[in-house]
Amino acid sequence: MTALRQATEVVDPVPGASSPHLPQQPDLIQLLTPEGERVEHPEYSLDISDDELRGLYRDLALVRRWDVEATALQRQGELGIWASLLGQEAAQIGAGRAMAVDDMAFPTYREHGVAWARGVDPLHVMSLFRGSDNGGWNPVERGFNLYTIVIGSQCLHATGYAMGVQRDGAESAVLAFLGDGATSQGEVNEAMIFAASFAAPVVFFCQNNQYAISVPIERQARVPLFQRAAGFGFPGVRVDGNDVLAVLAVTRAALAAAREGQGPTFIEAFTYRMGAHTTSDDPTRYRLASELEEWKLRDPIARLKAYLARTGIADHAFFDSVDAEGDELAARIRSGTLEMADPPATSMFDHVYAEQTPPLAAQRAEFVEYHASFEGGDH
Amino acid sequence: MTALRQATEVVDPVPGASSPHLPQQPDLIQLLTPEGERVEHPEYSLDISDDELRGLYRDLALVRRWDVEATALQRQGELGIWASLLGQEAAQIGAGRAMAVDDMAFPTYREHGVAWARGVDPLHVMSLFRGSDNGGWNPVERGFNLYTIVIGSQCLHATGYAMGVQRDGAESAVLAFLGDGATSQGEVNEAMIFAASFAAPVVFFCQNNQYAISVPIERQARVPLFQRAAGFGFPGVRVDGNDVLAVLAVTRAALAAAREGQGPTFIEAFTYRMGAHTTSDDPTRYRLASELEEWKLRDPIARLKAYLARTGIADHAFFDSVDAEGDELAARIRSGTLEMADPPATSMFDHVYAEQTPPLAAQRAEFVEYHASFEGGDH
Amino acid sequence: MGIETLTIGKALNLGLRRAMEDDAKVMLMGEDIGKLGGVFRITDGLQKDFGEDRVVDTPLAEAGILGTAVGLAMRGYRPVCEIQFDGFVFPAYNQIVTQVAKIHARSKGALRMPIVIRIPFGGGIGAVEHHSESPEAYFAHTPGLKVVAVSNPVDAYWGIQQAIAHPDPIVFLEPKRRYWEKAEVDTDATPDPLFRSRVVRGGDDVTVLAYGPMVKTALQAAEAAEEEGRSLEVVDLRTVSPLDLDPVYESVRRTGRCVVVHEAAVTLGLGAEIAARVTENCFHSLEAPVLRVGGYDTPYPPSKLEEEYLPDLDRVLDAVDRSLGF
Amino acid sequence: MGIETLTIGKALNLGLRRAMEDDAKVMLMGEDIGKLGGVFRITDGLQKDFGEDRVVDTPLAEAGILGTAVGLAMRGYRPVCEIQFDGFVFPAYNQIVTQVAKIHARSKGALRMPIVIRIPFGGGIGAVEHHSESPEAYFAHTPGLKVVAVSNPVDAYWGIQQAIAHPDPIVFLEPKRRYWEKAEVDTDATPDPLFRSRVVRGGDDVTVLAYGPMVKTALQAAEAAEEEGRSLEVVDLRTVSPLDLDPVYESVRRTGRCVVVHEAAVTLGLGAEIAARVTENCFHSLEAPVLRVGGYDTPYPPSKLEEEYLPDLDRVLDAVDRSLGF
Ligand SMILES: Cc1ncc(C[n+]2csc(CCOP(=O)(O)OP(=O)(O)O)c2C)c(N)n1
Ligand SMILES: Cc1ncc(C[n+]2csc(CCOP(=O)(O)OP(=O)(O)O)c2C)c(N)n1
Ligand SMILES: [Mg+2]
Ligand SMILES: [Mg+2]
Repeated sequence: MTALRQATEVVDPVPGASSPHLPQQPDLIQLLTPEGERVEHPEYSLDISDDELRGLYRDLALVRRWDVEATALQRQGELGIWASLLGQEAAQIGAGRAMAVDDMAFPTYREHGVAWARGVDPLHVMSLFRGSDNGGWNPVERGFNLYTIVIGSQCLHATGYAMGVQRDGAESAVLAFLGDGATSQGEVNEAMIFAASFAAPVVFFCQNNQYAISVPIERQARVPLFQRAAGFGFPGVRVDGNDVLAVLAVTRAALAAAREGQGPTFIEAFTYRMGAHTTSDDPTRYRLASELEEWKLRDPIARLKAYLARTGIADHAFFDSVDAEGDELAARIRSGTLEMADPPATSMFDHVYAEQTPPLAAQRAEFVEYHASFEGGDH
Repeated sequence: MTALRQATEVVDPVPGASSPHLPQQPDLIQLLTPEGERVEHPEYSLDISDDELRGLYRDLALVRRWDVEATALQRQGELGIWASLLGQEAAQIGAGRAMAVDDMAFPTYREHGVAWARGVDPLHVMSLFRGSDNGGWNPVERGFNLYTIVIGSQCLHATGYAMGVQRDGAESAVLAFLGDGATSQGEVNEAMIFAASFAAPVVFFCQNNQYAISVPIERQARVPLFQRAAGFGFPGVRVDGNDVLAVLAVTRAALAAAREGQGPTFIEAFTYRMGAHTTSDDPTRYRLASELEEWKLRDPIARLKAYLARTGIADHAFFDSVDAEGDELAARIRSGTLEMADPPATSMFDHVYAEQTPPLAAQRAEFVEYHASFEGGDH
Repeated sequence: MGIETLTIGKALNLGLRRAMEDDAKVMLMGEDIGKLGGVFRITDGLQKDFGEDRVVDTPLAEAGILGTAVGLAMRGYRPVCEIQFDGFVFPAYNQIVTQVAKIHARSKGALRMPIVIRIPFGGGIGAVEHHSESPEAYFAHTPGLKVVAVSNPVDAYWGIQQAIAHPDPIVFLEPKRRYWEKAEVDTDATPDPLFRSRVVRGGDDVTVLAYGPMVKTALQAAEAAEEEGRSLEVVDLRTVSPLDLDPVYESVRRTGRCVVVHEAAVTLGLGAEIAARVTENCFHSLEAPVLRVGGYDTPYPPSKLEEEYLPDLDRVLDAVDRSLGF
Repeated sequence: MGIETLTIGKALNLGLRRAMEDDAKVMLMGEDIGKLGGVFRITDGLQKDFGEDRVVDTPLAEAGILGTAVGLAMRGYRPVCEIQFDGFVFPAYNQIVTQVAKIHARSKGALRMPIVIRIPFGGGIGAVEHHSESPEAYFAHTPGLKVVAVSNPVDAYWGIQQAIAHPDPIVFLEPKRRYWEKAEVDTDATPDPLFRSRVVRGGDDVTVLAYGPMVKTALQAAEAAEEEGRSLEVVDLRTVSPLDLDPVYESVRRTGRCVVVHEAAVTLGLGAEIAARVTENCFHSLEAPVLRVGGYDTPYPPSKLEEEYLPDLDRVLDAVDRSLGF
C-alpha cells in the first residue's frame, strides 16, 4: 500500500518552520510579499491603477477601524458579541472587490469587509450584533446575503442561487464564503457536489484562518484544503489571504470562469485570525502568543502600505486622510449604534410569514392586550 | 483559468466506447479479465490456493442463487421488497472474504454477499425484507452490522467503530459499504473527514454500480469517485468490481494498511447493477437494454468459471455440486421464509429501550387489554 | 378539462403540471423525479415536457435539495422539492428548520421562501424501516413553516397548486398509502382555500378529527358507528399548521366529545396540541377529555406489525366508546 | 468531597469528571471541548487529565459527532456528545432520530446506545440567532430517546452521572442561562432517580409545572403569588421524556388548576402533551383548562426582544390569574 500512501501530501509541521500554520510557498499564490514587494505569478496577473490601489488600502484601513470600534462597543456593553475580522481584511476586501455589481455573495458572520465592499451600511451589521435584528439589509438588492450563523449552510444557498443564475441565462456569478472549520460540515461538501454536478457559477471562498474557535485546521483536514475541490471535480487554488492583490486577481479569475460557464472553483485564502474568535473567546487557552507575533509580520495592511509608500503611489497626506476618514467612520458607527432604537416588540410576530396566520395574529393580539394591561399598572 | 481547468479529469463518455459506464482501463485494477484471463498488476498480487479459488466461485454462485430465490419469493408475495445484488457478487464476496474474523462490516441494504461471507444466516436477511424484523442478527457477534437503509448513515458508524478499535489498541479494521449515490450525502463526506482526521482504521468500500435508482453516476460526480479520497487526504483506488480476485487483493491490502495504523482507504469497486434497483423498480424507464447486454459480457461469475474451467482448477463435477448446493440453499431459504412466524405484536414495545419506561409499559398494558377485549368478540 | 376521475397520485401529477404551465418559475427538484417520474410516479412525464432545467434530478442529498432550493427561491424561483419517503427528510432537517423556516423573519420580509416540500407520508404499505413515518409534528412545532396534509384527489389537485402559489414555505404531506384512491375532480371548480379544515360528515355524538390517510379511517369508523346508532361528526383538518380549529370548537360545543386520530406517535403528536386547544376553548362544553388515537410511542414497527400499530376503524370506535362512557 | 457550593456549570464539570473516573469507557466528544474546555467551560480541565483519546475535539460537524458516537457505542464506549448550542443540533438530527433513537429497537436489544447528548438550551443570554433555542419537543416526540432537563446544581451533578451510566440514549438539556447559579451539593448524598419529577414547593391553589431554566421563574412566581395570598405548588418535571406525571396528577386533583411553563414555542411544546394527559387523568378535578405559558409561535427573536418572548414571572402570574378566574 505504500504507493497509495505516497499519493497524498499530509500537512505536517514544516521542518524548520516555527509554526505549522505558516504558508507553504510552493502552493501559495502571491503578488505582494509580506515585505511589500510586488512579485509576478505565472498564472495570475493584475492590471490595476494607482487609484484602485489606494482604494484597496482605504478599504482595508477603514474596515479595520470599524472592527476596532465594534470591539470597543462590545466591551462597553453596546453589542452582545462581536466577531472580529482582524487579520482577514485583505482576504475579504480582495474577494469583495473582485465581484461585479450583479454578482451575489453569501457571507458567514465574519465578512464585514465584504459587506463594506458591497456597500452595506456598517450599522446594519452592528444592529445584528447588538441584537436589534438579524442584519436587515435587503440581500438581493445589495448582492450580499444576510449573515448565516449555522456553519456552512449558506454554501448550499449560494449554489442554489447560482443554479438560478444559470437558468436565467444571466452573466453573473456567486461567491460563497466559508471558514476552514466549515469545510467539515456535510452541507458544505454537498454544496460542492451540487455545484460540480450542475457546473453552477459559484466560487467557494474559504478563509483558512487556521482555527475554528479553538480547533486548529489539522483537526479538520490532513491535506491542504484547496485540494478538496479536485476530488469533487473542479479546480482549487491556494492564495495568500493576506495579500489583497493576489486575492483580487485569483477571485476575479474564478468569478470570470464561473460567468463563462466553466463551473465552480474553490479558493483557499490562507490567512490568520489575529484576534479572538469573538469577543466571548479567550485564545490564550489554545494558542501561543508567538504564533500571533509571527503572523503580525504578514499583516495584510502593513504590506500594502509599505508598497504604496515605497513606490510613491501614496504619500503621508493620503495615509493621514484615510486615518481621518477612519475616525469619522468610527464616530458614525458609534453614534449610530448608541442611537439605535430597539425594535417594536410586536415586530417578532410580523415577519414570521409573508401571509400571516390567524392563530399567530391572535397570539399577537393577546400579546398587545397583555402588555396594555400593564399600563393600568395592575401587576 | 485554463490551467486550473486542466487539473481535473472530467468523466465524459469515452470516445468510441458505446456506454459511458464502461470501465476506463488506465485506472482500473484488474487481476482477472472479463474473458477469464489471469493478469498481473504492478501493485497488487494475490497468493491464493485452488481451494480458495473454488471457494470464491461457490460463494458467488450461491449468493446469486439466493438472490434469484428471493426475487421469486417477492414476486410471490412472500417478501415486501427485495434489493437484488445481481451483478455485484464479485464486489461483495471479494470484500467480505478479505475481512478477518475480528473485522467489522457496516453494510447498506444490498450487501447480501457480504452477509453470506460473514456467516449471517440468509433467513435473517429474508426476515427483514419480509417485514418480520429489521434483520435481527447480533451485529457485533457476527462482525456485520444490521442493514442501514438511510443512505450513507452507516459510514459514520463505521468510522466511530474504527475510532473505538483504535482506542482499544485492537488489530482489526472496519469496512464501510456505500453506493455511488451515497457519495453525495453530507454524512458520507463527514465520515471521510473524521476518518482522515483521526486516521481511523476504516476502509470505505463503494460499489459504483453506475446508478442510484434511476440516477446515473454522472449526476453525483463529474470525476471518478475514487479521486474523492485524495481531497480528504487519504488514498483512493478503483478496482474492477466484477473481478473477485482484484477486489479481494485490493480490499485485503486496504484492511491491512488500516490495521497497521495507516488510516483509511477509499475503494471504488466499478461494477454494474444488472437487475432493477429493487423489485419495486422499473429500469426500462431510465436505461437502455444494450447497456445491460454489454455488462453481461463482464459477468463476475462467468469470468471466474471460465478461468477455473480452463485452468482445470475446477471440473464439471465441481460446478454441478455447487449447482446442487445452490438448489438446496434455495429450498432452505424458501421453506424458512414461508415458515417464518410473525413476531408477537407486543414485541414492538419491548425493545424501544434497554430500560423500559413506565408510560410505554402502560401503553403496552393497554394494548394487551385492548386486544384481549376482542377475544370476547364485542366489536 | 372538466370533470375527471383521478387517483390522488394522478391528481398531484396534473396539479404539478398545471402549476408549471401557469408559472415558469416553478421548478421540481428531487431524487429520481425525472425519467423515472419519482418512485410513486407523481412527476411522471413532467421532465419530458418541461425539460431538465425545470424538473431536476438532484444528487442523492436531501440537505442539498433543500439548501439549493433556498438559493433558488432567493433568485425568484418556486422550488417544489420531493422527499422520496418521509423517513429521508431528516438529513434536510437543518436546512428546513434553521433556514427555510427562518429566512423570511431573518430578513424582515425582504426574502420570501415559496418552497413546497412534498413528502409521501405515513404507513400501511408494507415497507421496510424509514418508509412509513409521520413527521408532521416536527414541522408543526417549527414557527415559519406551514404544513398541510391532503386526504383526497380534489384537495390533492388544488392543494398542490395553491401550495406552490403560496408565498410561504409549506410542508405538503401526501398520504402515500392512498395514492391510488380515486374520486371525481372538477378541474373547473373554485377550490376551497388551503388553510381551512372541513367537516366531511355531520354528526351529533362525538367529533372525530383526522387528516391525510386517517380521514378515510375516520369516515369508515363513522359509518360503522352509525350502524350502532352513534352519530360521529368527522372533520378533515387539511391544515396541520396553522390549525384551523374554529369549526372544530363549534362542533365540539355541540357534541361535547372529541377524538383525534393520526398515525404519528401519540406523545406530542398533533393530538396533543388539539386536545390542549379544544379543552381551552370548549372547557365548559366538554363531557369527556379529548381522546387521542395514534401510533404508539415506539419506532414504526416491522411491516408485519404495522396493522397493529396503525389506528384503524376499531381503535377509533374504541376511543369513541371510551369518550361516550366517560 | 462532602458538601460544596457549586454553580450548575461546575457541578456538571465535576459530574463529568466523576463519570470518567468511574468508567474508562466514558468519552467526551464535541467542538472546542479540549483545550478550550467548551465555550461554557463545562469540560474545563478534563482533556488535560484524561487525554485526547477520551476528551475528543472533533471536526466541526454535528452529524459526524453523533454518527461516530453510534459506532463508538457499538464498540462498547459511552460517548457524551456536547452540542455547542441548541441551534446547532439540527445537522445531527438525522443521526439522532433515524439511528441513535432506533438502533436498540432495530437490533431487538442486541445493541445498546448509551449516548448522552448534552445541549446547553434556552434563551436569555443576549445571543445572536440560533443560540437560544428550546428543541426538547422534537426529541420528546421521538420514541427511543429519553430527555431530561436539569434546573439546579444538585441535579446537574448527579444527573449527568446518572445519564452517562444509563443504557439508553439521553438528550441532556442544560439551562445555559443558569449555568452560573449556585447551590450546595452534597457529593456523598444518595441522589434522586433521574426519571422522576419533583415537587419543589408545596401549594394549594394552582399547580405550576416547569423544567430547566423555567423552574426558577416558576418559583419566583410562587413567591410573588404568596404575597398576593395565592399558594402555588411548583413541580420541577426534571424528566421531559418519559414524563413522570403521577405526582402532577395528585397535585392537580388537589388544586384543580394547572399551568405549564416552558420557553419553547407553545404550539406542540411540552405543554400540549402535559395538558392532554393532565386533562385525561384529572378530568373531573379540573376547574379550569390546563393553561400554557411558553414562547410565542415565532422564531426566537433578536435578543433586544427576548425578554418579551420569554415567559417571566408576570406571564406565569397572568396565567395563574386566568386559571383562577375561569
Ligand atoms: C452548525 C454549527 N455548529 C457550531 C457552531 C458554533 N460555531 C460558531 S463559529 C464556529 C467555528 C467556525 O470556524 P471556521 O469555519 O473556521 O470560521 P471562523 O470562525 O474561523 O471564521 C463554531 C463551531 C455553529 N455556528 N454552527
Ligand atoms: C437519505 C436517503 N434518501 C433517499 C433514500 C431512498 N433510496 C434508497 S436506495 C437509493 C439509491 C441509492 O443509490 P446508491 O447509493 O448508488 O446505492 P445502490 O442502491 O445503487 O446500491 C435511494 C435514493 C434513502 N434510503 N435514504
Ligand atoms: Mg477558521
Ligand atoms: Mg448505485
